[in-house]
Amino acid sequence: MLETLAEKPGTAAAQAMFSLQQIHTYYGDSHILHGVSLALPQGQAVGLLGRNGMGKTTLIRTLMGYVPAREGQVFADGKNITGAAPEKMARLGIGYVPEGRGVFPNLSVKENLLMSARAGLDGQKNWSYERVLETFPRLKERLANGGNQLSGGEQQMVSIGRALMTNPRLLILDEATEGLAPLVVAEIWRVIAQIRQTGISTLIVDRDYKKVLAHTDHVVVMEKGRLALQAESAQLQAQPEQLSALLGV
Amino acid sequence: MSNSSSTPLPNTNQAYAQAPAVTQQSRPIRSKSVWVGVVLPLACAALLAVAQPFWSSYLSDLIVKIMILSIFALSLHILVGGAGLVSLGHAAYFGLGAYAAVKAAGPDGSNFLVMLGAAVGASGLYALIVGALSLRTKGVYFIMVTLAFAQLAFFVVHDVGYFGGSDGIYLMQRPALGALDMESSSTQYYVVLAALVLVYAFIAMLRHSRFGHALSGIRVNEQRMRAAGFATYGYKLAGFVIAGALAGVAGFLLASRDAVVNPELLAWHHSGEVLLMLILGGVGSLRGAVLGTITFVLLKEVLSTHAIVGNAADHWQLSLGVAIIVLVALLPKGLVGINDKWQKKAQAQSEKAPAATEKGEHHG
Amino acid sequence: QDKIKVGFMLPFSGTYAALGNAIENGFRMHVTEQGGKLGGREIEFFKVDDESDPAKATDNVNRLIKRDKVDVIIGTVHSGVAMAMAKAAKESGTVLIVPNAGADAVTGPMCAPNIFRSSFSNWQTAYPMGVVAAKQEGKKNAMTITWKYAAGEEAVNGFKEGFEKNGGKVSKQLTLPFPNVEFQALLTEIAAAKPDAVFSFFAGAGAVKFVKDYHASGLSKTIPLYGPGFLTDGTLEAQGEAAQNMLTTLHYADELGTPRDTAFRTNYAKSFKLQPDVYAVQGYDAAQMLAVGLKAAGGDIAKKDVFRTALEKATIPSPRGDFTLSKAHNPVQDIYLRKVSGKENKKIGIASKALADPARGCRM
Amino acid sequence: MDLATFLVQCLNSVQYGLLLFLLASGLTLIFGIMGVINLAHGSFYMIGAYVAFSLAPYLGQHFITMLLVGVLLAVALGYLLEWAFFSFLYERDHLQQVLMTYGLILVFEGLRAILVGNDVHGVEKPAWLAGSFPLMGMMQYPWYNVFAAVACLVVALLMYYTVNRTRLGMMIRAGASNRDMVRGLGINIKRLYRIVFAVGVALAALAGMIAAPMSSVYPNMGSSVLIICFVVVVIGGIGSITGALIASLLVGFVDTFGKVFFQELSGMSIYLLMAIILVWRPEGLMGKR
Amino acid sequence: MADAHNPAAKLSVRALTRRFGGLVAVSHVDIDLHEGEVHAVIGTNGAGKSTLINMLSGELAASSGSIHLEGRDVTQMPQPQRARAGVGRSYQRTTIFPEFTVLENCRLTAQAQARPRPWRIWESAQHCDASLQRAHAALASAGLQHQAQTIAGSLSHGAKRQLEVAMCLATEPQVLLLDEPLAGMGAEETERMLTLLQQLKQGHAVLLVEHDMDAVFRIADRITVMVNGAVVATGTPAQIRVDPVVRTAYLGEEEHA
Ligand SMILES: Nc1ncnc2c1ncn2[C@@H]1O[C@H](COP(=O)(O)OP(=O)(O)OP(=O)(O)O)[C@@H](O)[C@H]1O
Ligand SMILES: Nc1ncnc2c1ncn2[C@@H]1O[C@H](COP(=O)(O)OP(=O)(O)OP(=O)(O)O)[C@@H](O)[C@H]1O
Ligand SMILES: [Mg+2]
Ligand SMILES: [Mg+2]
Repeated sequence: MLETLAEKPGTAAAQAMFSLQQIHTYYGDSHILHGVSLALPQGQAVGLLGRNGMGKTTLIRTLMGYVPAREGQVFADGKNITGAAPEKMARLGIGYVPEGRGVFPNLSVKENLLMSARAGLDGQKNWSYERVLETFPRLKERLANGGNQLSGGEQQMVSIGRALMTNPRLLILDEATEGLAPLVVAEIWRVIAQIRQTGISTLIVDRDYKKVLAHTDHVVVMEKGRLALQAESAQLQAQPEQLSALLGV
Repeated sequence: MSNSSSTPLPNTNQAYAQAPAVTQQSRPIRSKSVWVGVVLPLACAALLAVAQPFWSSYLSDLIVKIMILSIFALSLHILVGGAGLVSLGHAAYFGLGAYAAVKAAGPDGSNFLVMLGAAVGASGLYALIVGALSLRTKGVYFIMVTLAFAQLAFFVVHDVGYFGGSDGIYLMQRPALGALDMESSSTQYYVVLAALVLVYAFIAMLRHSRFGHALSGIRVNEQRMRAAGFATYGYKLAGFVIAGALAGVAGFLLASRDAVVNPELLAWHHSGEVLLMLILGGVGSLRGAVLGTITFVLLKEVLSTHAIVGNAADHWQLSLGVAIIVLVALLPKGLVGINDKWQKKAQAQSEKAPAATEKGEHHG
Repeated sequence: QDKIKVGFMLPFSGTYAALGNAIENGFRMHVTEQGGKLGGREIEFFKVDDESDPAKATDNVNRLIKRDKVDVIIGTVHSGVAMAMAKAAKESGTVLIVPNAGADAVTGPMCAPNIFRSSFSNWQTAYPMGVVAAKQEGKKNAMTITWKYAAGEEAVNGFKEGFEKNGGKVSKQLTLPFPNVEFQALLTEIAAAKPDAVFSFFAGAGAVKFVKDYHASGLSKTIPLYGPGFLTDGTLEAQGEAAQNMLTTLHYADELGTPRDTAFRTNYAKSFKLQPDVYAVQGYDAAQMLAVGLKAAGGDIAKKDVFRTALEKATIPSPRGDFTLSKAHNPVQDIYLRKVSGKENKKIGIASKALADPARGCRM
Repeated sequence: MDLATFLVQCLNSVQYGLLLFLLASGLTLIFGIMGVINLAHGSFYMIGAYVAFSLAPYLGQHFITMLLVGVLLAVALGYLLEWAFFSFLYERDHLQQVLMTYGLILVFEGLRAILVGNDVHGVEKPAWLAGSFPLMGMMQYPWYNVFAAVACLVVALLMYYTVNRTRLGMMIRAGASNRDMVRGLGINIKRLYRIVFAVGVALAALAGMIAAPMSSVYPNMGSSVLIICFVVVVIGGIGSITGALIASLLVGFVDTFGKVFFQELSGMSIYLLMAIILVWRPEGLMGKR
Repeated sequence: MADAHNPAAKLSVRALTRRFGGLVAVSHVDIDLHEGEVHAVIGTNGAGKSTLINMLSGELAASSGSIHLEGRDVTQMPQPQRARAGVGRSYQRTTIFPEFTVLENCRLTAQAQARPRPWRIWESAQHCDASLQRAHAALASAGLQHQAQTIAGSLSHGAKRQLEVAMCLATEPQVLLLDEPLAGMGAEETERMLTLLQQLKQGHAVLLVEHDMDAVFRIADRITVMVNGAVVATGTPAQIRVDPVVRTAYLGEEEHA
């Protein structure tokens, strides 16, 4: 079961939509990621768990091309695209909801959403402006507010909506439920489930590990920049002891 | 909450900055080693003092000019490097200091202290007024308000008859205090050197004090400072007035060296020039301010001297421009950045080869 | 024997750069004509770009005095800079010949035994225009317009003195801040007030724009525009149609027709591939003055008194016509009345014969 | 002042104000929206004027063609400049841009002196715009000034539409606040900004070309324009095109009437205006609070 | 609701209202914060919780209504002064000094309260014992002591959130206004923070805005629920848990009962 996720190039991993091979990432002199490999296959939901500061965000930023990997490769559809810039990665079909939202303060809600609108790689336009607003009705009342005139939760919705507007095939959610009211969180998990059903892959980082397990096919747990555990979500749901040790719950 | 993003300068409000926070511009508060912070500047000053008799009168003059401009740049550093307040009107305080000094001088026998007092008082007072009003604004708006008030001062000095109009006024007699007579160029040299040392020491002390740290805090994140209980307006205003008054000191020194003042001293491009010196040196440290001043003045001096660069001197603007562009391209942190880079390299080397610890002592 | 060191302190960059070049060319041409020697001594040149910035004037002039140790300084165009130079020259005793800057004070309160001028005083070029406007042209009611700075005010006052002494009346004096070139508002004021004549003092690009705007507004059809020659000197190519038939006064004109001037003009055009202008003449004459002094002192410029008395007694054979120096060392010269015709300022008469500046405030 | 004069002065104010907007429009893009502190803006204006002067002998009578050619040249220049001198500066302290643009000013001035010399030049107005119409007694008003004002309005409208109404404009503004996020959404911010910068340069150059026949072409002509452009952009509120337009008109009025009524101290009028407005509204007239 | 301020409360708020243009972000809110109590404010996104905290801490002016701190009217008091009078806050969006070390972040906020006055410019800040002690204590409480010398900007998101709270603690406030302190924290840190809050409530009044319902129901002594700017319910956790309005408007039909 572990092999499905971290394999040698040429095998299943290379066929995966996106995959990372033996990644080493540094911030300046500090070595953050130590040889991480991860495959994100088409149509699969992957959860990324780990305590604070273990390198989850760094892994995502490496995949997105924000931080260069000093060693290792990145593949998309079997092609080596190591060193691709973030805009390239996004164009390859990644919708990115960063930690801390990254809403544009000087753009209105409407503009925040519209600016990224784009058809997906295969030309599909499942997510339109209207559909995003239907998904987050709260935003309808705030369309003219600037990004800096929103409550924290509203910003989170904008951020997710904006990523969906790019019609991605992989949605990366880095702590997307942070600061959201329970009802909204439930709604977001519902949306995630919905997204998952439409065949969009997801990579989810969230502190609510139970929800992550419930909404993913696989789970990867990080510890100090290494993959400490990879397993099928269903299995871990049944036997959470392994997780408890790694997450400190 | 203000919108930090649409005001490109300076980056005070961190509320929306979640991108990698540690960038090249980060300036952690850290204590420099005693060597770099105290011994080196003092050694330089001592060297300058001892060497004076050997300078030609031209060199001595050039050094005096650099020292005066250094004081000027250091005073601006309190604002730019300290509190993150970029002022584009600092020449106004410099010029007002010079004018006040000349106006306070008697026709015969000008008292050093009276003139100095007038300079500090006038520029400090104007800084108080301008600061009180302009500190309501932030970022580029602050830059422009300070510019506006500087231009007001410029036009008053330029257009009001009392100040002698566009051609300026003369100082009939350079200031003196007992045996200390600024008519003598070596006295000038030592007085200016002493002033530089004092100002440098004062600002260094200020930076390390709680007041200085509070200013740094305001530079990085004023919102948080207020939430913690700092009346930031008062801190900034105090910084502004101190900076203005010290610029007045520089102005006084200039007036007593040149014995002539004119409105051009207050012109905005001089405010711009001193800011450039600061940026060139690197706004992170006091050494940067002095280093930037020296480099800027010397670059221009060298590039416009026929004896050195031949006929290229006719196009000194071009070569100076190219030099500046090259420096910007190569030195992301200004001139002090080189020093830091060397230190890091030296550190890395000494770590790799622990035997060669002796070599670690590289300083720019 | 060493070479005589001549330092040019002129604007080689910025708005007045063309003037600086013309002055240098004129000076060098005379030296070349004399076989590279003046008063039997070879000449070595030094150059400093004064940037037309009075605030840097003291430093710039000290580069020549202290660094290059020049014997003579030739400079400059900008009055404020010239004033600071005069101060430095007075203190160091270096001979200064001013080849343009017309500030009345240079040969007024600032006059000194070692300071000479080969050009004019602002008063001198404007006063005759007032006389002509009142007497010859029969104007009764005039308005003046100029930048609010010393040179402009001096010129306007000169005009007013000449105009009112001869029965005219200056009804209103308009000014606008230097170097603002938005004239429309003031032109409207002129149109509303309907004077008989307008006298204006602008130079360079400002002169071009003013003359053009004045013409475009249709005022030139009914209200003649007068000015000192700078309004149309070196700018006719740019002013084109707008300047035609304007009357100005100056100590020089294109095509004076004298053999001396013709020779000068041909030689200049040949040497520099440029048409000479009044600035070139002033540079040329600065060299002539230096030659006269040096010759009398036997090539020894240290003989200041000999140098000075020789100049005070001399008649300089200038392309503009002979001139002598007044007690205050300003040229006593004919001021021509000129009319623009095509691309030339044609002399149509003499507005004032052997006019001397009143040298108010000079004690020497 | 009688009513007729007053009205003419108002016309003068509006005309000057609109010209100012044309001058400031490029700066509104580069500085106001992209957030690059561009001291070299005045140099681009100067380059435009010199381009007009150089092209005039060949295209003088095809004025519009001349403007087009000039704008294209300026876009190319801007594109190159951004690539060579600015692309690596965005990640750095904003103050470094100040230093860089200052260096560029010096270089442009130096090159200008070498290439075209230091003389003052004039550029002829195109024949079809050379006339004028009568106004108030003996005064006339040149058609060319009207043309310049109209050109300004067109530019203002186009810019307003592009920046505030199109997706391109949204991307540009988003890029000013968070470059990384924009990239993460699949937008090539480098190319986008290169183009915006080029357009900003072209606008400045266009202003220079249009202004050339009205004023003249001379060394350092950019430096006096620079400050006033900054004043306009800042009074209006950074990033707001409407604000810049209002500010231009306001400055036009204050400058015009300042010269008429307060001659003695009219130099400080616009700075006084700026000081008052910013002390009253610290984020400019149309700035976001 | 009563109009009079509760004199027993540390911080007492009556009819507090804030408008943004046409929007009433906070509408006639009454709240009393008592020493020894953790008072949670929960509510939908955009309900006005942060706006409430902004008004209480003085960052935003109230449109109307009044705030009393220990019986004193502080409605008009500027933020810094209010902070020195004992109102401390943390931010929902991390608001730290990213360029400084973690220790320096805390030392700096502690310095605001420390006595000998700042104009004694000959004294070094880095050796200011009073503020250093507070800073170290705050770091220890927040569990950041191991990272004291790290540059704050290079902390992970969760650690930044810890620092956010530590900086508030370093000012030793009487009234703590915590805006989602648990957001972004891992399970372990959450646990530590809850323990810390338990300790802190002795001698402090704590206002806690939080979306983590498990935590809120575990630790809160009193809960206020806001929806669209208005308070819809106030009561003990037990009361709130079963309040039908709250369940539909905020909690949802999940298993919080
Ligand atoms: N810009 C940076 N410079 C230096 N170090 C950094 C930087 N950003 C993060 N780090 C360090 O890298 C490590 C991993 O950080 P990362 O943000 O990837 O953790 P995380 O797993 O996402 O944690 P969290 O759950 O708190 O978000 C941490 O130790 C952090 O201190
Ligand atoms: N500066 C502002 N201008 C206009 N509206 C604003 C401003 N700040 C906040 N708002 C609006 O006021 C409302 C309350 O915002 P607030 O931040 O207080 O919500 P909150 O309860 O903290 O929500 P969350 O739980 O999502 O953080 C929101 O609808 C928000 O859009
Ligand atoms: Mg993270
Ligand atoms: Mg909130």
